[in-house]
Amino acid sequence: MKSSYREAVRAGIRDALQRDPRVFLMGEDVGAYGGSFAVSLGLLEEFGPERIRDTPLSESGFVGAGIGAALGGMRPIVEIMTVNFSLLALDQIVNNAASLLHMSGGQFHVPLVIRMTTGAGRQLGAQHSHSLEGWYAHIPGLRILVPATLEDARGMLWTALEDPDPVLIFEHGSLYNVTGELDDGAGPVDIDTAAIRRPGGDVSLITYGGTLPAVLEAAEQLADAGVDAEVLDLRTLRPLDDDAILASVAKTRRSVVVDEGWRSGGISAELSARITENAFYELDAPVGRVCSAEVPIPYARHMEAAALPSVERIVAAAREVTGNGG
Amino acid sequence: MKSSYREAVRAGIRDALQRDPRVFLMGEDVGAYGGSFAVSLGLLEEFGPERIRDTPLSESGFVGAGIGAALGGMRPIVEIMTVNFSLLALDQIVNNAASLLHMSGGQFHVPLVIRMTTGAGRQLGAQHSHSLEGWYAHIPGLRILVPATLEDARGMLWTALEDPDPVLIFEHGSLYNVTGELDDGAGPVDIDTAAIRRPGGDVSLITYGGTLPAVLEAAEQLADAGVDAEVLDLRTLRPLDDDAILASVAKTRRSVVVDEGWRSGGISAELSARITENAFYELDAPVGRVCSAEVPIPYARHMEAAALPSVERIVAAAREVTGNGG
Amino acid sequence: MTGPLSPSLRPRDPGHGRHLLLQMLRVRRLEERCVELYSAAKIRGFLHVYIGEEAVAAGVLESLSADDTVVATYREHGHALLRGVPAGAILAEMYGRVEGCCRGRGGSMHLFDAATNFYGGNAIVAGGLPLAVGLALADKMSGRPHVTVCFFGEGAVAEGEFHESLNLAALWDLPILFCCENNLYAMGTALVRSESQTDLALKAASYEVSAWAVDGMDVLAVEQAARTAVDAVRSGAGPHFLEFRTYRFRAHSMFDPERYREKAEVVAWQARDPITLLRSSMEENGQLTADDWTQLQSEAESEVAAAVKFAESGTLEPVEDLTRFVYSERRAP
Amino acid sequence: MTGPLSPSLRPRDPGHGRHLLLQMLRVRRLEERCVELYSAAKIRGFLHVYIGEEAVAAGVLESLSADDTVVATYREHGHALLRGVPAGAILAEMYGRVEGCCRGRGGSMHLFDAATNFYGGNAIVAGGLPLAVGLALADKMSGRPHVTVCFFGEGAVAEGEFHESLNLAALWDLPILFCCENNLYAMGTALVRSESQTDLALKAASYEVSAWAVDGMDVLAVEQAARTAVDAVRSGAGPHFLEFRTYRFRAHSMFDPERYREKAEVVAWQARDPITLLRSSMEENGQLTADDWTQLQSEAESEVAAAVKFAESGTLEPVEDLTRFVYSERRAP
Ligand SMILES: Cc1ncc(C[n+]2csc(CCOP(=O)(O)OP(=O)(O)O)c2C)c(N)n1
Ligand SMILES: Cc1ncc(C[n+]2csc(CCOP(=O)(O)OP(=O)(O)O)c2C)c(N)n1
Ligand SMILES: [Mg+2]
Ligand SMILES: [Mg+2]
Repeated sequence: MKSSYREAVRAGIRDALQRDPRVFLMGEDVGAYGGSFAVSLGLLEEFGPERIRDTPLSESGFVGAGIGAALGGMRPIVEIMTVNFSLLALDQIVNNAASLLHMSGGQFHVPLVIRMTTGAGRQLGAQHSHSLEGWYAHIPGLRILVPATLEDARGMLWTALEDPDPVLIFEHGSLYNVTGELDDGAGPVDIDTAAIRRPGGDVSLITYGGTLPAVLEAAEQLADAGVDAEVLDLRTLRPLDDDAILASVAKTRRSVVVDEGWRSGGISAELSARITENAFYELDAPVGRVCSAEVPIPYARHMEAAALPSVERIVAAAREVTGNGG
Repeated sequence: MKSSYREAVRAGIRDALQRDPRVFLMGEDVGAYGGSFAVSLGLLEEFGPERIRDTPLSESGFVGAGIGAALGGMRPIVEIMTVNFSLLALDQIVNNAASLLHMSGGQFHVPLVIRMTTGAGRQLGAQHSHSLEGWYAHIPGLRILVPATLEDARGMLWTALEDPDPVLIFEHGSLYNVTGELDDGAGPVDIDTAAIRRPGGDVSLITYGGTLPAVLEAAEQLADAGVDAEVLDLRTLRPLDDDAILASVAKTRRSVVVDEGWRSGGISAELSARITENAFYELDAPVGRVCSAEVPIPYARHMEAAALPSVERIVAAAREVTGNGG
Repeated sequence: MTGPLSPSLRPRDPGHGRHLLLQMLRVRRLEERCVELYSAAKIRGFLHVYIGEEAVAAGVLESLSADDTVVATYREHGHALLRGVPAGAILAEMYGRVEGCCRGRGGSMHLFDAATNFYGGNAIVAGGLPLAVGLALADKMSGRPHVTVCFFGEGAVAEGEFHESLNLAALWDLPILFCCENNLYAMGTALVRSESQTDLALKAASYEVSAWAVDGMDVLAVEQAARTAVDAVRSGAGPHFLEFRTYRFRAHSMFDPERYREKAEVVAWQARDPITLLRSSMEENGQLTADDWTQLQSEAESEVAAAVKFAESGTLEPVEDLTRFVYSERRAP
Repeated sequence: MTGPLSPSLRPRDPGHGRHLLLQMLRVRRLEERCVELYSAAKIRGFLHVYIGEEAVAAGVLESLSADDTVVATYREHGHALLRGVPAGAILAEMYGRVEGCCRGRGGSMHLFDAATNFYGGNAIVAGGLPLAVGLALADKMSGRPHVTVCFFGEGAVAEGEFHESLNLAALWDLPILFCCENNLYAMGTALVRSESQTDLALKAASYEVSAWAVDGMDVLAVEQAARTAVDAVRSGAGPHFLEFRTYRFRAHSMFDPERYREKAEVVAWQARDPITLLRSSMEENGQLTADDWTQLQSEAESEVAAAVKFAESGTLEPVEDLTRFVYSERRAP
C-alpha cells in the first residue's frame, strides 16, 4: 500500500485509539483544524472530541495534564505542535514526567507519549527550526524516539504506548510528505535497537530521523567514489543502542555522525565520546561529525541550506575519515 | 581580606550597582527576604527596591522582562533562584535572548546577565539538584560562565555585564560557604580563557565550578600515588577555550573530564569529542569521563553521594587513563 | 482576614470535634518533632513545616473519600499524614531510609503514596497544578466519581501554570478542587507584592470557576466549605476554588531568618492558632474536658514517638539500587 | 460583536479620514501581494496575513509617537509598515534578501527595525509579552515618557506568559498598552473552546489593569480608544488593555484549509470590512470623492509595486556571514 509518512503516523494513532480505550490524543488544533501538519486529519470525525481533544495554547498546562492523565490510568498521546514550543513545557517534562518514578521510589509510572514535529529546512526561521531531540536525550527517565521510515512512523507509537515510562517521539517536518510502500498490516516495531539501513564495510554513517534520506543519498555517491558506507539509523536516542553502534564501528573502524542539531553538546558529541571510549584502540580515525552550524537558523533559503547538514558535507566528511580525498 | 564565595558574589553585584546606574538586580526574594542563599543580603537597604527588585513567582515573565529591559538600554542582572526553576523560563532564554541578535540581522543585542544557583550535594532531591549548565552550553547565542573561585565569583559579573550578549552565570550551591583570601580591590576578570589551577604533566583533569575542589583534592591524592595531574578550570562552558584545553592535553596526552551533569549528552561528551577530533593521534588513551549517575538525584545522603562525582572516582579514572592501576 | 476574630466553633458533636482536634494535633506534633530532628541533623535538605496551617489540611481531607486524589506541595507532611500515610513512613522518608514512603529518595519535599492516592510532594511551585488537572481529566474520561484536590500556596498564583490549569479545568469542566493555602507570604514576598489583585477568590472566579474565601484558622469552617465544594465537584458542578486564609507560624524553611515580617504580626496570628481556637470553644461549650485534652495530646505524642522510633531503626537502601526506577522494571499493565 | 453593525464613521476632517483609509489600504495591498508572491514561491516559510484586521494596527499606531515602542507577533507586516518600516525592506525580508529589514534572516514572522523601535515579530505565541513588559520597565526606570504597545492574538491569552506579564505590568505600574487582537480564532480553535471566560477585557481587569473592548472594524473607534489609553498610560496611569474585536478574512496561514469555520461566517464579517466601512461613511458624508478613492488606491498600489521591484532586485547575504551576529561584533556601549 502506498503511504506517506504523515499517513503512517495517522494510521499509528488510529490503531492505538482503536486498540485501547484509554488512549486519547490531545494538543493544539489536533481536532477541528485537522492537525497543523494534517497528521490527525479526520480523526475528530472518527473518534469524537473527547478522544481527539483540542487544547488552548497552554503547553505547560496540557503537557502536565497529560502526565496527570497518565498517572490516572489513561494512555495519552500529547501532541506539541512543534519542538520549538516544547520549551514552554520543559519543567513538566523534566521535573514531573522524567522524575516521578524514581523520586517516588518506584510507585508512580508515567505511561505518556509526547509527539512533536522537529527540525528545519522549510524556511521557518530561528524560532521554528530547532532540532532538540538530541538535547532531550540528556534527561534520564525519558525515552527518545526518532522515526525515520514509514514502518517506524506507524509502528513506534504503539510500542511507546505500551511502555510504562514517558516516551517522546520526534517527527521531522520534512518527512511528512515522503511516500513509499507500507504493508497494510504494518504493526508495532521494537524501540530498542538501531537499524542498518545500508550495509557497508568502509565507514559507518550514523544518523536518525530527518537526515536519514540525505545520508542514504551520500552513501550512494560515496559508493560511486569507491567508498562502501554503512548507514546506521539510531531510531532511539535514549537509550542509545550501544551494541549496534559499536558493532558497526568495529567493522568499519571509521565513522561519521550526522545530526541536524547544533554541534556543541549535541547527540553527535555523545556518540563520538562513546565510540571513542569503547573502541579507541580499534579506530583508524577520529569520529567525524556533520551537524548544523551553531546559529539560530536563518530564514533565507541559501543561508538555511548553508546551516544544515547537506549531502555534500556528509560525503566530504566520510571521505576525510576514510582518507579518500576524492 | 577574608571572604566567602557568597560575599564575593555580593561584592560583585555591589560593584556593578555602584558603577553603572543602568544595572539592577531582579528575582524572587532578592530583596526583603535577603536572597534565598543570602547572596543579596543588605543590598535592598543599600540600593532600594527599584534596583533590588523582588519579583513574584513568574520565571518566564521576569526573565522575559529582563530581556526586554536589556533591549531597552538597562543592564539587568536577573537572578533565577536555582537552575531547576530556569526550565520555566527556557523559551524566553532560547527563543528570545539567544536568538534576537541573529534573527534581527544584528540590530538588537541583549546585554542581560542571568545568575542562578546550580548543582546537588545538599540532599535537596530530584527537583532541586540539577546541574544543567552544560546543557545550556548547547545553545548558540548564550555565553555560559561557571565561576569556581572567589576571584571569579566577584570578577566575572562585571565583565559579563559589559558583554553585549546574554550571559548566564551558574553558581554552585556548595561553593557559597567556601572562604578564602580575596584582594579587597579584586576587580573584573576575563571570561574568555580557561585557567590552570594546578600544573602537571601526566594527565589533564578538566573541570569547572562545583567540582573543582574535589578535583584539586584528587590531584593531591594522585600526586601521592606518583601521578602528576594538571587541573584545568574551564571557567566558561560556551564558548569553550579550545586552545587551553588542547594545549594541556598536548602536554599530558591523557585526560579526564569531571562534570556534575549527567553523562550522556553532557558537556563532558563535547569535551571528549573535541579533544579526540583535534588530538586523536597524540592521545595515549581515550578521554575519561566522571559525571553524575544518570538518575534523578535522590534525597538520601548515601544515595546522593553515590550519584555524584567523588574524589575516589576521579582518582580511579585518572589512574585508569594513566595506566597507574594503584 | 475573613470571619470574626473569635468564631464560636461548635462541632456537630463532641466526637467530631475531638477527631478534628486530634488530626490537627497529630500534624502539629509531627512538625514540631521534624524541626527538632532537623536541628539534630537527622533530617536534611529543605524542610518546610505546616505549623499554624493545620486546620486547612485537617478540614479539607476530612471531606474526601478513599478513592479521591490528593496533590500537594513541598509543605506536605501534614497532608500526607492526614491522608493516611503512616507517620513512620513519613519520618523514615525524611531520615532517608528505605522504609520511607519513597524509599528515602524523595525526602521532605517529595512524599508520595500510591496506597492513598497521594501524588506528592512537588518542589516546583505550581508544578502540581497541571498534574492535578490531568488526574481529574482521567477520572472524568473514565467515568469515575472521584474528586482531585490540589493544594498550593498563594505564591503559586503568579505562575503561568496556575493560569493554564484553571482555564483547562474550567473549559473541560473537571472534577477538581483547587485549595489555595494563602498564608500571606511566598518565602519573603508578601501577597501584596506578588499580586496586583490580592483577592484570590476573585481572581479564580475570572476563570468562571466557583470560588470563595474561607477562614483557614477555623477548622470547622474549612471542613464545611470543603465538604460543600467537594460535594458540588463530585456531583458534576465542575471545578471549584477555595482560598484558605491562614498563616505559617514558623519560618518558611529552616534557612529563613524571617527578615520580611514583624514579630508582632506573627504573635497576632498565633492568637488565632487553629488548635487553640477549637480547643477553647469546645471547652467553653463543654465538649472537651481536661482529660480529653490530655488524652488527645498523648495520643498524638505517642504516634510521633513511635514514628521516630520506626525511622531511627530504619535501614538504608542498597547503593546498588541507585539506578533502579529511572525506568520501570515491568511493561505497563 | 461590539458596536452597531454599521457605525457611522465620521473622521474629524476629510484629511484625517483619507489618511486612515490610506494606511489601511497600504496594508491591504501589501498583504494581497504577499499572498500572490507566496503562491509564486517568491516568499516561503509561514505567511500570516492581516487582511480584515487593518483597522487595529492603523488606529493604534496612529496614536503613538516616534519614541514609543512596538512589539508584535508573526502576523505583523501591517504593524511594521504602519510603524514606518519601508515596504521595500519588508518585502525584501520575505524574499530573503540582504536588503530586508533583517538581512533576510528573519522572514515574514521576524520583522525587526531598530530605527522605528519595532521589536518584532515573534513566532512564539505570547512570547512578546514579557519582552514588552521589560521594555516598559526600562522606560519607567529611566524616566522616559514612552509607551510600549504590545500586540497579540486572543489565543495568547491562554498562555501562562499572558498571566505573568499582566500581573508584572500591573504590580510595577508600567507604561504599557496591551492590544489584544481578538479575531475569534487561534488557528482553528475558536475562542469559546480556548477560554472559559470569553470576555477578555473582563479577564484583563482581574489583574487590576484598566481594560475595555473596542469594535476592531471601526478604525475611528480603534484610534479613539487607543489614543485615550495611550494618553492615560503616558500620563502615568499604569498599564491598559484593549480588546479589539476583529476578524481575519483569510486563512490562518498559507497552509490552512479552514475546516473550522463556515464560509457564511466569513462573509458576514466581510460585510464589516474596515476599509469599506470607512470608505462608505466618508462617501455618504461627502468626505470622499470617487477621485479621492482612486487616488488613494493608486498611491497604495504604487508603493507596493515599488516595494516588489525593490525586493526583486535585492541581493543575497554572503553565505560567509552565516555565523555573524550569533554574538555581537562590538562591546556594549
Ligand atoms: C518554580 C519555583 N520557583 C521558586 C521556587 C522557590 N520557592 C520555594 S517555596 C517558595 C515560596 C512559595 O510560596 P507559596 O506558594 O505561597 O507557598 P508557601 O511556602 O507559603 O506554603 C519559593 C519561591 C520553587 N520551589 N519553584
Ligand atoms: C507557543 C506556541 N504554540 C503554538 C504555536 C503555533 N501557532 C502559531 S499561531 C497560532 C494561533 C495563535 O492565535 P492567536 O493568538 O489568536 O493569533 P492570530 O493568529 O489569530 O492572529 C498557533 C497555535 C506557536 N507559534 N507558539
Ligand atoms: Mg504562601
Ligand atoms: Mg486569533
